[in-house]
Amino acid sequence: MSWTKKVLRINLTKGTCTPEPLNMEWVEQFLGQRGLATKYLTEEVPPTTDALSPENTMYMITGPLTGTMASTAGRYSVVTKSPLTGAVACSNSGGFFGNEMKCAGWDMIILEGKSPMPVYISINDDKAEILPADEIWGKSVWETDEWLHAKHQDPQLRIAAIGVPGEKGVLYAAIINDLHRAAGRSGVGTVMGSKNVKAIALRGSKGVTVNDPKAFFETTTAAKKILAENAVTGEGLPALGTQVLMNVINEMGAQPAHNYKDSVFAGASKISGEAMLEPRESDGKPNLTRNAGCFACTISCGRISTIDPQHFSIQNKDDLHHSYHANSGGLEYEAAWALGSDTGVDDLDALTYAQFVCNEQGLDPISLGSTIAAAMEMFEEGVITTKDTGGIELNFGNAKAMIECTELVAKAEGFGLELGQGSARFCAKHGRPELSMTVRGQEFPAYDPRGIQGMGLGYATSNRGACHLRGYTVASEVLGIPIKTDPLETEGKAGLQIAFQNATAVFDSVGICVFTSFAWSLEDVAPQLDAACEGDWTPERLGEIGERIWNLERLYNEAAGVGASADKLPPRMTTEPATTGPAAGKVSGLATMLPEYYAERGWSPEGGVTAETKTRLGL
Amino acid sequence: MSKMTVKLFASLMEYLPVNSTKSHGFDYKITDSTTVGYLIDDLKLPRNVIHIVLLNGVYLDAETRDETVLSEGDTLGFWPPVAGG
Amino acid sequence: MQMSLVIDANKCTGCLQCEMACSYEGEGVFNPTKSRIKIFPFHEEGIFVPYTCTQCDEAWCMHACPVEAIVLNKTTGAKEIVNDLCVGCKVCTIACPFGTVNYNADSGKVIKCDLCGGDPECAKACPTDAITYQDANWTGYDKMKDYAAKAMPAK
Amino acid sequence: MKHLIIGAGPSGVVAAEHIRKFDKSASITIIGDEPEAPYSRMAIPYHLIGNIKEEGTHLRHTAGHFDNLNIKIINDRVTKINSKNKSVELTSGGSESYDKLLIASGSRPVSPPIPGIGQPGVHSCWTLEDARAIAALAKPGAKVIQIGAGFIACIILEALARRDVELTVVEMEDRMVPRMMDSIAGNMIKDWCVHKKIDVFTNGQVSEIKKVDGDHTFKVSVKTPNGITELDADLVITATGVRPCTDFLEGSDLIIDDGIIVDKNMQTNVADIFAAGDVAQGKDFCTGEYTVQAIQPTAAEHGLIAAQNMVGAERAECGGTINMNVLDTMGLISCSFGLWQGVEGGESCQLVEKDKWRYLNLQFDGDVLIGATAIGHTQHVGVMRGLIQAEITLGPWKDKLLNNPLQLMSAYLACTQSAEIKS
Repeated sequence: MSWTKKVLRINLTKGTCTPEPLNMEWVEQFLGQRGLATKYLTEEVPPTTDALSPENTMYMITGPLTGTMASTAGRYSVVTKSPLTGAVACSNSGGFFGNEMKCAGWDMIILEGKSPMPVYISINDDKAEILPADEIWGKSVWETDEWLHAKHQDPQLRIAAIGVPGEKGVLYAAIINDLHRAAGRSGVGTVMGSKNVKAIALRGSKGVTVNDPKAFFETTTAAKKILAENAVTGEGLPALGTQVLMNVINEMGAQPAHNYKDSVFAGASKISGEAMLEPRESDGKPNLTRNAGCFACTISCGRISTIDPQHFSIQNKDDLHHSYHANSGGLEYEAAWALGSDTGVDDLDALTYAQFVCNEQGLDPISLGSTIAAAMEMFEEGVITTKDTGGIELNFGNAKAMIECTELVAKAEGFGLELGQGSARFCAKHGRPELSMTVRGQEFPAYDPRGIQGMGLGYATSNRGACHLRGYTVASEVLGIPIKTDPLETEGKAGLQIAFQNATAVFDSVGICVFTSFAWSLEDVAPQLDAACEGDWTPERLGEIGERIWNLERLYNEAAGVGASADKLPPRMTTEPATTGPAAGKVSGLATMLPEYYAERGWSPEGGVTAETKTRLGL
Repeated sequence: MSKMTVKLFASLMEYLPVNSTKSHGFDYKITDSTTVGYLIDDLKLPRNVIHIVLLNGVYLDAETRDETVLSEGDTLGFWPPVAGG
Repeated sequence: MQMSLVIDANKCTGCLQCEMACSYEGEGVFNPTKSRIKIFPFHEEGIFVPYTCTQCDEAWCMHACPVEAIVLNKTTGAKEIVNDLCVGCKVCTIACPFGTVNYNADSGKVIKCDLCGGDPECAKACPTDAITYQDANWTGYDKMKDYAAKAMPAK
Repeated sequence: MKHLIIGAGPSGVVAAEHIRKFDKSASITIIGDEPEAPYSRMAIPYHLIGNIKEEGTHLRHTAGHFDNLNIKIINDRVTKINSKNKSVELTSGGSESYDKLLIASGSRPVSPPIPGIGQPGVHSCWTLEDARAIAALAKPGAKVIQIGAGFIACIILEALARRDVELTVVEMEDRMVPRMMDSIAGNMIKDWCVHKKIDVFTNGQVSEIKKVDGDHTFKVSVKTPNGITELDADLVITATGVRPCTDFLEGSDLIIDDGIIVDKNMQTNVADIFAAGDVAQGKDFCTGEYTVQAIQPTAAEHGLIAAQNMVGAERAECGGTINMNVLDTMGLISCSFGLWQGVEGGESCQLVEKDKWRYLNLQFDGDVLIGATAIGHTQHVGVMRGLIQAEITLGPWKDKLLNNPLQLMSAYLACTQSAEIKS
C-alpha cells in the first residue's frame, strides 16, 4: 500500500504537531494530492475566509504514487485559499520534497493557525518540531537552504522554503523546494509567509511500499517504455525542455507580446529553447548545461543553465548569491514568455537572471512578468511615470528595467511592493483595470486566446484563475496530441476543455507529473495506481473522480464569490482583434463557448453547479 | 524563380544547410509548382520525424501537406513532435 | 563472460530511479536511504554522479572480513555479503577505500552492491543509460580499474 | 618446499591459503595453541551478545576447508626456534622442520600489576575460552567491573550490557579509547556510555581486587584524583591492551622491538623467517615508521604479502599499512584512520554535534588528508582510507572540507572522478 495513511497536523498558533489518520473514505472519492487536499480545504476552511488570516489552512500533500518508482512520481501539491485570487489555490511541484515527505511517513502536512514568531518546521521521520527561524527570516530561499543544511549537517535534507516576497506579502510568492522547483502559482508562498513559516526541512528514512510489487514493476516498466518511445516525452522535452514551444507558438501567431497587445514577438527565436543550445561569444558555452530530472522522472525536462559570465546582470554585484555565477535551474517556457516576450525583452541572459531571482526568492515568474508588462504598457501610455516607478524607464524591451523591477519585487521594496500585488490590483489602482491580463486576479500564461481558442475558455473557467495547467488544449490545438484540432475554431472546444480539465485533475491527484499526459492516458495511469494501492482504480472511475474534483473546486469558488461571475476574459481578448499572424482579425469566442461549456458540465445556464450534478457526483 | 523562407526547429536543425543562421530560417527558391512534398525531399528532411508543419503559421494537415503548393514570400516551419507547458 | 557496471556520470539526470530499484531489490521498499548505489549531486557544476562498488579485483572488503562473510561470486565477479555469516563488525566498511560498503543499523549487518546476481536492477531502471551492465572486455572496465588504481596506488 | 606457520589467527590463515594458491604442491602446516578451529577474535563480542554461535567466530566455514587445501593444523605451542637447522620445538616435545617459517603468533592481553589480579573471577576477554568464562559469570544483576576502556574493552561493553549486568568501567586515561580517539571523541563515547547507564571512571586506577564474603565476590578499590572508591563486583574483566606474543623467541636471533621487526617483504632479519600480523612491527603508511598495529586489516594484508614472498613467486612489497579501527560502543559507531592526531603545521577541522552523537575530525598535511576520526557516521566511511592511502591531492576541495567536513564524499568523488566533474 503506497499510502502511509498518516497526516501531520501542525497548529502554529498552539505550537503543536499532531499525527492523525488520513481520511481513507475521502481517498476513495478524491484520490490524493490536488483532489484530496481540496476536500480537506472545503471541509476545514470556510470559503469566505481571508486567505492571509490565521483561519486559512495550508495543505502540503502527496499522491498515492508519490515516492514510488513510477515515472515522475515525486510530486506534491500545496492547496490553500489563494490571496491572489480568493479562489482555491493548488500549486504542484516536483523536485525531491514530495517523495521525502512520503519517505518520512507522511501523506500530508497541514499547516494551520499562525505562529507568533518566525519559525521553520523540522521533520525527521516521526519527529516533528517547530523551531525558531529568526536567523533566516529576511533571507532568500537559497540562503535558507544553506543555513538549514549547515544547521542540521545533513546533505540529504530536503527543503521547501519561501523568500522575502513570501514574508512581505507579495501576492504571487512561490514555495521553492530543492533550490529551483516551485509550487509556483496563486501565492501559496504568501500564505506560508502569513503563518510565519519560513521553511519545512524534511528527512525520511522509512521508504514506500506498494500493494502488489510484481504487478507494479510490470505496469510501471511498461508505462516508462511508453514515455521513452514517445517523441515528446522521450526526445523533445529532454533535449529542449518546455522552451521548445517558444518558436512554435510564435510562428503560429499565439505568442503573447507587449502585455498581449501583440501575438507575434520578433525576438522569440533569440530566447527560445533552440537559442539556449547555441554557444555564446564570451566563453563558448551554451546557456544550457544539461537536462535534469525530478525524483523518479524518466523524462527529465529540467534545465540546468548558466548566465553568460560577461552579462551585465551579474557584473559588479557583490551581494549576489554564488549560484548566479554557477549552474542553476534555468528558463522554462512560461518564465521566458512572461519575463521576455510579454515585456518585449529578447535578452536570453537577462531572462535567465530573472528566472534565477524568482528561484532564489520564491516568485511566480508568470505573474511577475505579466505585471511588469502591464506596468510597461501603462508607462508607455503615460498612466504611470518615473515618479511612480522610482526612476525606472519602464519601456517595453528594456531588459535593465525588467531586471530592476524583478529585483525590487524580490526585495518587496518600493515600487516592487506595488508590482507585488499583481497585475489586477496594480492596474485597478492606476485606473486601468482593463489592461490587466488576468482571470480571477491571476495572470495569463503563454498562449493568446485569440489564436488558440480553447485556451481562452480554459483561462475563463480555470478554478485557480488563468492557467495553462488546468486544461492544456494546446496539446490538441497546436501539437496534435492526442488529435489535431483547429486552434482558430471554437466549435467542440467546450467538450475538449472539459475532457482535458477532468483528466488533468486526475493526473494532479496521483503524484505524477502532468507532462506524462503527453504520452499517457488514464488507461496508462489506472493500472499503476491499481498495483500501488488497494482499491479498484479503473480509467472510468478515475475520469469520474476528475470531474468530481473539478466540481468540488467550483463549488468552493462559488461560495467564495468567484464562481461564474468571474468566468470572463479581459476586454482586450474579446474586443481587440489580433493584428498579425493567422489569428489576425480574430477575437476570443468565449461568448460562444461558455454556454456550451456550462451545458456540457451539467451546470445551469448561469454557470452554477446544479443539484443534479452534485448528486450524480456524490458532492 | 521566386523565394520563400524555410525554418527548421528542435532536432530538425541538424538538417539546416551549412552556413545558415540557425533558427531564423533560410531562403529557398521555388517555381510556380513547387510543393511542400518536393521541398521535404529536396532538403532530405526525415518524414518520420516531421510532425508539425506550419505554412505562414497555419497548420498543414499530414494528408494535404505533400500537395500544397508554395508561393512567393511564404514561411514554412517544420518541427518534430514537441510539447511543453 | 565477465560483465560489469559501467557508469557515465555525464548521462545522469539525477532522477534516483536506480536508488529506488536498488532499495526495492535489496530491502523490499522504495527508499533511497537504503540503496547500495547513490547519486551525488554537484549543483553548481550541474552534474550528478552515480556511485557504487566497482567489484574491484583487490577486494579489500573481502580480505578484511574476519569471518569469511564476503565471498566472490565466480559467475558475476561480485563480492557478496553472506548475511548469515556477517557479524556486523564493520571492518570492511573502513577497509574499502571506495567507501562502498556501508553499515545498516536496522539489520546490524553491512550492505554492498552484489550486482543483483548478474541482472543489476539499477542498470535496468536507468532511463538514460548512465548506468549500463556490459561485457567487461569492451567497456569502461579498464577505466574503472584505472580509477581504482588512482584512488588506491599499488602497494 | 615446507612452509610452517606459527599462529592460527587471520594472518596465519590468510598466508596459508595464499601460499596454497601460488604453490599447489608445497607442504603447509599451521601450529595453533588454542584447542579451537581457527577463529576471529573480532567476532567474540558478537558471540557474547548472542548474535552468533561459537562457529560463527570461525575464520572459515566450509567443512573440511583446510583439509581440502591440504593445510595441516597442529594444536601445539612453539617453545623455541632453531634457525640454524630450520626447525621449531614444541610443548608436546616434538619438533617441526621448515623451509620457510612465518611467525604469526599474534598478541595476548597485558595483565596490569594489581594485587588480586590472578584470582578466579578476574578475566581478560581475548580468547573463546575467556568468552565462555565471562558468559558464565555475567548473569543478570551481576556487578561487573571492567578495567580499561580501550578498543577491545569498548567492543565488549554491549555484550555485557545486554546481559543486564551492572557495569562499571575504569580507565586510567582522561577519556575512553585513548589510543584511537582524541579528547573530544573519547569523551563523547564516555558520555554515551554514561547515557547508556554505565558508570565510567576516567583518570581512574584500580589499586586492589579483594576477594570478600557476602553478596558479592570482590571489593575493588578505585583511585581517582577525588579519592578512593570501593566497589562491589562479581566479575572483573581486564582489558588494558595487548602485547605481541614474542616470549618464545628468546634466544633466537630475531630483532625484536615492540614486535618482530620486518622489512617491506615481511621478512625478518633471519633468513627464511617471516612475521605478520599483531606480532610484526611493520611499516606504518602514514608515519613511515615501524609499529605494531594489531588490527584485522593489517593482519590480513601482512599475511598476503608474506605468503607471496615465502613462495618467491613475486617480491610483493608492503608500502605500509594504515592504522585504522572501527568500534561499536553500544550502538555508537566510531572509527579512526591514520594520523588522526594530526601533524605539526597541518590544518584540521572538527565538526562536533553533541546532540546527535556525531563527530568528524579531518587532519591534513598540505592538501592531502592524513588522518580522520568519525563518530556516528557510518556511510561511505571507507573513503577516508581511500583519500589517505592514495594521497589524493584535494586542491580547492581542502578548503571546502575545512568549511564543511561533511562534504567528504563530494570531495572524494570530485577529486577521483575529475574527468566527469568539470566546473
